[in-house]
Amino acid sequence: MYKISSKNFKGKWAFILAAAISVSSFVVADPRKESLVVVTASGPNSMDIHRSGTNRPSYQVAVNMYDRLVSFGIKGSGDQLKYDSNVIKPELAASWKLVDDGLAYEFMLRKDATFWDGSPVTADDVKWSFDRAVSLGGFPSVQMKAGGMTKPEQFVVVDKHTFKVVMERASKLTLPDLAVPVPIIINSKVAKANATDKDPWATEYLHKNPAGGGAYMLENWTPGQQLIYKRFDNWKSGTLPQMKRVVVREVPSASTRRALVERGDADVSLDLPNKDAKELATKGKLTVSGTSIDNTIHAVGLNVDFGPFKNKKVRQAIAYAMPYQKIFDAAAYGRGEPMWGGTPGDVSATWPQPFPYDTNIEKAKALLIEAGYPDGFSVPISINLGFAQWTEPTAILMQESLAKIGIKTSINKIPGASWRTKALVEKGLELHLKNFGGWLNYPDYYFFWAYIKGHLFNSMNYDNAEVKSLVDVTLPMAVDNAQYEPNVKRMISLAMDDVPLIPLWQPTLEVAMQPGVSGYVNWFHRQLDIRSFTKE
Amino acid sequence: MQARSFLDINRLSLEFKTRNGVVPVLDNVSMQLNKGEILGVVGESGSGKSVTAYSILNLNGNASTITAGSINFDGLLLHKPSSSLLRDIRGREISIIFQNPMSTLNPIRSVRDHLKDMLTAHAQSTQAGAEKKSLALLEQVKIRDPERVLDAYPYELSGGMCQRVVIALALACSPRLLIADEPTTGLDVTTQKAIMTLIRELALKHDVAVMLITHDLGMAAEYCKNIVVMEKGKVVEKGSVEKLFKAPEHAYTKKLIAATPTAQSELDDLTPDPMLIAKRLQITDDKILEVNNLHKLYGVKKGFSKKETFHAVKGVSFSIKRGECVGLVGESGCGKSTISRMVAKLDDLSDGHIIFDGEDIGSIKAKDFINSNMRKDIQMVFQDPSGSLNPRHTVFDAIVEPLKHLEKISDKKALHKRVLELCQQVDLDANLITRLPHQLSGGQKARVGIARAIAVNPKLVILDEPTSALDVSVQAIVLQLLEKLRHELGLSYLFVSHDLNVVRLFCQRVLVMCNGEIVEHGEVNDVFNMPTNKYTQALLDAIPHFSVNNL
Amino acid sequence: MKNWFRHTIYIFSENPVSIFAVILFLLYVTMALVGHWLVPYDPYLTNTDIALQPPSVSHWFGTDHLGRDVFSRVVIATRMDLGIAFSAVALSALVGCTLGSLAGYFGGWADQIIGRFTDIVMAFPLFVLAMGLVAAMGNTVENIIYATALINIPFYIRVSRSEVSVRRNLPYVQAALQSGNSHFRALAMHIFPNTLPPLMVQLSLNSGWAILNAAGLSFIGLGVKPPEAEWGIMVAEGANYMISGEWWLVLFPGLVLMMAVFCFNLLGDSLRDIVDPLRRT
Amino acid sequence: MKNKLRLIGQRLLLAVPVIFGVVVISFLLTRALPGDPAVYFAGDMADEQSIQQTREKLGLDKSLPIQFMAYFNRLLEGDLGVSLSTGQSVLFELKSRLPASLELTLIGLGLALIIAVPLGILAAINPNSWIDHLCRILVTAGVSMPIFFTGLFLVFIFYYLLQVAPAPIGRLDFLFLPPPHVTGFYLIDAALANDWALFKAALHQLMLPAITLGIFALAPIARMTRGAMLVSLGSEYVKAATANGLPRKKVILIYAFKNAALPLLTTLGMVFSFLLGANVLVEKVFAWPGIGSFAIEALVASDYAAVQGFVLTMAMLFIFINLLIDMVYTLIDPRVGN
Repeated sequence: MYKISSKNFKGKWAFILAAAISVSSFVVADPRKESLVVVTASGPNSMDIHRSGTNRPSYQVAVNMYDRLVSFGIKGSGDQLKYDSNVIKPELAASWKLVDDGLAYEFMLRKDATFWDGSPVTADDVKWSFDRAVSLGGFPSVQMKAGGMTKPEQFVVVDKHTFKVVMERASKLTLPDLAVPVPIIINSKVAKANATDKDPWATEYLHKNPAGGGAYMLENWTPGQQLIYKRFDNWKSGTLPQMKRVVVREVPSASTRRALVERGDADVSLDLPNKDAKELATKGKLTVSGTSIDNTIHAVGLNVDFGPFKNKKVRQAIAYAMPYQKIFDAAAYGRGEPMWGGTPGDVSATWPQPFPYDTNIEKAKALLIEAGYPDGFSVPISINLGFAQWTEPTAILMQESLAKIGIKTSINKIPGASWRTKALVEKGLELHLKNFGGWLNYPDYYFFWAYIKGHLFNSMNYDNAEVKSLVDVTLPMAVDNAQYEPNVKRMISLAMDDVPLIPLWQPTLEVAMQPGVSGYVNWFHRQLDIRSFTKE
Repeated sequence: MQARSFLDINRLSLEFKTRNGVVPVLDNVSMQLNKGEILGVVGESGSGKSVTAYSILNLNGNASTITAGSINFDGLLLHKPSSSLLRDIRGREISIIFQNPMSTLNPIRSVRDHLKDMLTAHAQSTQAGAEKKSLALLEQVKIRDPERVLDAYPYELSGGMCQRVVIALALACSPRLLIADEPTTGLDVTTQKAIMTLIRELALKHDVAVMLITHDLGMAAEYCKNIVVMEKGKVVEKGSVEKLFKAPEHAYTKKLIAATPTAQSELDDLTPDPMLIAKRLQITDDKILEVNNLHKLYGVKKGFSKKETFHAVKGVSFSIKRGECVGLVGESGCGKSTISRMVAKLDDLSDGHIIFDGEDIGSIKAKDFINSNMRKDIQMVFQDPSGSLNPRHTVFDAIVEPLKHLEKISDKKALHKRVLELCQQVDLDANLITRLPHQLSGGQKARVGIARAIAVNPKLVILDEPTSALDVSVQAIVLQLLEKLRHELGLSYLFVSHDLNVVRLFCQRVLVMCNGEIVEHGEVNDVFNMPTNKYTQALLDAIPHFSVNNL
Repeated sequence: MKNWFRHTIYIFSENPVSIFAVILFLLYVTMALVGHWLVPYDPYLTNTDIALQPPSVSHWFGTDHLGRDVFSRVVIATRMDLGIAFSAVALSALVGCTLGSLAGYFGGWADQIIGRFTDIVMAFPLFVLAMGLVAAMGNTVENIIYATALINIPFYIRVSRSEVSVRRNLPYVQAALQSGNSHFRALAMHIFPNTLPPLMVQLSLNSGWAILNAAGLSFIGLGVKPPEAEWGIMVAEGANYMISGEWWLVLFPGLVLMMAVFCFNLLGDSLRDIVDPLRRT
Repeated sequence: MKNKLRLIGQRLLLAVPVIFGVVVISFLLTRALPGDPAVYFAGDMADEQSIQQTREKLGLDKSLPIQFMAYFNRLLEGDLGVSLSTGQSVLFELKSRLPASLELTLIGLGLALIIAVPLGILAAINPNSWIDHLCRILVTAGVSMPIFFTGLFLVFIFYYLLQVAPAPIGRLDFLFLPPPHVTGFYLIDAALANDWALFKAALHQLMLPAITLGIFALAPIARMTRGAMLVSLGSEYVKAATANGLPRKKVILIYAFKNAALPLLTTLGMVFSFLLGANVLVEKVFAWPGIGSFAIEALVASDYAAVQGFVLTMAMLFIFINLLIDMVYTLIDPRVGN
């Protein structure tokens, strides 16, 4: 007999009744020890990461239901587990090697690996899947391109269990890019059987029906409500996970998510606001995992197309006028890494790192006068409503502080949906709060997306020829290349001096778990990987 | 000890709690009614006659309190009844017929349901037996096809038919006392007569005592043996009809008797001291109004595309001479109001001509007539004096309107002077001009309406039942006032009324209408004394016929 | 006038709840007018050192996540909320009554068009329509007012249309017409003023509704811009703090908001009792 | 009866221009929403070229009238499009979500009726008594709270503090799977499947949101009942029925209330659509997978097809409800249609 929380009296009742009449809808059939209830803010809208319009929470499907060739390692201990960007470990590929003068990777697939339907995983499946990723366009193709993979000719089937990725030029990003959620390996036989002339890549079918060989299979999916995983017992690409069944329930309200985990109704609560994380950690009843997210900062973007912001001194003045500590206390509740108060001139080759600015109103005023704006100017602060939790208090505190140096601001709340259009596509927001994280943990990768004119996440329209050429050169360069560190340091120094982007802090990913539940890993993609969970 | 009457109301006093404080409504009211008798309780509005009747069945509501006196009904004390007593008495021992038969019946319950409710409530029949008994009851009240009526809903029945059903209900449990509270108000004269005859007949047949409450002295005189006259919550006089009419003692009774128009009375007889009217007006042959072949069709929308038309006025022709007063009589729905509205140019005609003062105004649209310089020549006095006054406008505002818009007087002083002049003409106290309509009595409101109509010196005034909402004593004065104004100002009247007696004494000529057509017309005396049309005869026949001489 | 006054007094004396509502209403109006000068703290001044403090002698309603004084913010929000409610209601009453009166008086095709317009707007889920409008036009105070006004217009059209159409054939209107009033004048001077009482009821009830509507928009995230204080947004934001124990953030603005709406609803009810002749005993 | 049928047919025809109007306005409204669906659809990290491709694929590069014609044509074929945010066809979403909203709204309305009608009758029988005042204060207080506040408050008290209510996580607890789909109403489907544990679980989840809605609906129903009862109690026929000695219960229930039910019925239609609107917020609070929460997300995400589908559904529902009420009305009131 297994235990049902005594608080959960309706559950108990339901159980007794259900036991009496034994009905199919009652699902406590497996011991709670082997099943996990996870609550999250929003859930997947598709089972297919390659499909256009697929949302971020859907990436967990790619992670849990599909295998990649390789994966990142895991570091840390206890409850503070984090992926290790420096370690690439085998997943579906048992081993790999650089061939063709370092211009190709050859992967040896596991010979015993099968898909859920029992068919063996072959190099053909891998090729079909990778071809799909680069052919469909949109997000998967863009992500593949980051690793230098752009066309099907680069993917070569050597034999049934050997697969080769040919690179056009050697890049340190190619192998890590195969460990991100996008290059999943799909059961191509099933997919092709459901493809049509109009839809050769079976997007309609795979949208609702995952066909993979990952550690978990789909038991039930009610879009917008819940996703239930069940374990694929024949999984060979890693240690068989402990959890046989995982329910991922969407609970949009943060306070309900907190209540559910506090009350013991849920095992894991994801997307915890910093405040709750801080309080739950203090209370000590629950396990709280809160590690910082790699290559990510919450920052203030200054659009250099906006008159006053063309002037570097104005940007620096604003950087000096930011009430960093207050913001960190009120918006982040002290959770995360401060990104201010760095020592001037002391630049390392890591990212993110504290910028050499501090709250200094006098200096800010002086800089503003120097820049020719003694009386300040007016500018709206745009914030993303989807992230109001941190953007709103930050904006209000900023507004108050900027008023002290004569800059009058109004706060413009932009709904999450139009944020992308306005901030990233149109790039028309003068002063805005933004958050960007690069999946591949290299400073140059971050700079590539955020500091190069025209690139998606450069919502500041920052344009610096030197940064551009530095990024171009450094991006494919191996980390142990002698030029690598000086180049990175140089681009960071430029960013610090020009400050189109004022970093505030490096955020954390907060998760609360019942005592006894462990194995949450903070992944760069920030989505749930249920394979590593254990429960006592 | 004197033998108790069947119903003995003894020194009853009653008061109402209102928002203006406690108001005494009945003061020391006593009356007696014996078995088989029909007692008339007569009085004008506010005399407390209905309240007296309702207090017998404790129907005055929670706001009322009996402060003194007693009601004894065949040994039962009804002034402080227990709820069980009331349940036994109401409907079974004592029944009541209310004024307005249409609203007395529940609009969404069939006649069958009504009767069944009544019969089963008093255990007069089983569910099954109710049907047969109901049919018998309907036959008793002389409903010709009881089967059809049994299944009918109130809206499907005429007013008279409804009242018969109400009577059937009242008599369903063979009560011993029947209270008839203005049972014929709102009914046409011909129906009035039938209903009253029925009540009398059934009362005699079943040995039921009847208390007839009415404002119409004539009716009371015709159907009752004894009459109680009430005024302002007091009984001022009571006695047999004969005694009351031959030798009224109280001044109020006298006034009431005088003011009730009869087939013989003249306008001057209506009030003890009639207005001095210099009858200098000569009626000439010059026609101020000539109506030729007037038609009015109303489109009644039924369904999507289908439109049914209702022919309200079917080719009516008549004329009014300068200085003349022409009466237009008929029962409700005969089209007389439609004619008055068309003549007053408040409504468009469908076909025909209206020649006013030599000009055909029929072709002018009603909405354009506002701008015509003839607007001021035709004015109308409306039926309901309360409804015709804007509740937010003072007396002054009301009278000044036509002066401002039609006479285009803008000088404040001149306006004020003219309003005061008009007040004087209609005998309205000048102090009242700042009052709002609800602060005025019915007679005062009627005067305001008249003053407004004559303010612009019209040539023709249409009087649309100007006195039907007034008590008889007020009616008398208003009629005299109108007559005086006709002579003084040389007005011509089209007098629309359903009251034949009034028309007779007020008009020179009369038009009798039925179903949209004029069925008879001529000098009042000719028409009333020697009616040639069957309908006119029936109409005249139905007026309560009583005169002191006949007693 | 005196009689009306007496009637009003009577209604109120019969109805102690109404007296309470009137007093409350006056209190709110006072708060909206002079609240800005009475508050103990600058309602916009942040102080993260004292963030999220429970109610105390110095901060009666506690402090919010930025250390701002909740009491001061609740008080100054009155002007914003009543402002939104009154402007929205006034706007919809103006447009709605004009259209409704015209439709009710003249009938015909104007009535048809206005009637269809009303039907269409009413067929929308009104709150979602308001949401859509604010989302489309941007969440400024003006747009919240416009959106709230628009969804209320059909109600005014309906009320004034039916009130006017029952009155247009009343004798006093006919009398006004034969006294030389034009149709517009008769409508404006004779009919319209008499339709005001039922409209006042609608006005009062709608004011409460407008506040709730603004609060609902705030809850979705479409409310007024920060750092402006508005009850709805305070409740909506405070709601996130309920589970974590900072109850004062939601309770006080919630209570003040509720009492305001409560007050308008009760007033509307009392007004209905005053103007509705059916209820006059 | 023939007349009544014709009346209903007429109503249906009148609904056509209204629905067309709703289609046009919702189309225009969604086009006015901020945000570019092409950007959304093109996905993360899409460049301008792929956004433009998506735009063309979605037909968003065409002029508004052409877009409308295309939309309208698809609508006539029953194709409501695909929701951006959930990735499912709008028709599928509405089909699976509408029963959730209806079940909640109907139960809420039912609760409100059970409480408010007797309250209104009591208040009308004793006008201006303490019962009347109490009833007035209670129901007015209910409608004066922002509905999300009521919901959150109830959750806080009954779930978090007292722990008697289930967590606000939608229609079923984690432990259950939905019953086999028949009507989409979990209570009915569970009963049909003879699965009473599930029935109970679904009922448990329903209680708090339904009460929240019910509290909101108390006021209009109670006030309308009171008002209509006052009118009918003051009517001549009730006075006559009393004078005729009919039992008080019969007078109040059959003579007064049945007549008062007619205006009440009309109000009920208003209240129902009002509740369907208020549902939007309640669903958000209780994570209820109905069409309301769907609409909010769609609106915030500028999800054209979803918003249009939602608005259209609601309008049809509104018209249907009114039609239904008209039909009931004609059944109760013999006067209508003759």
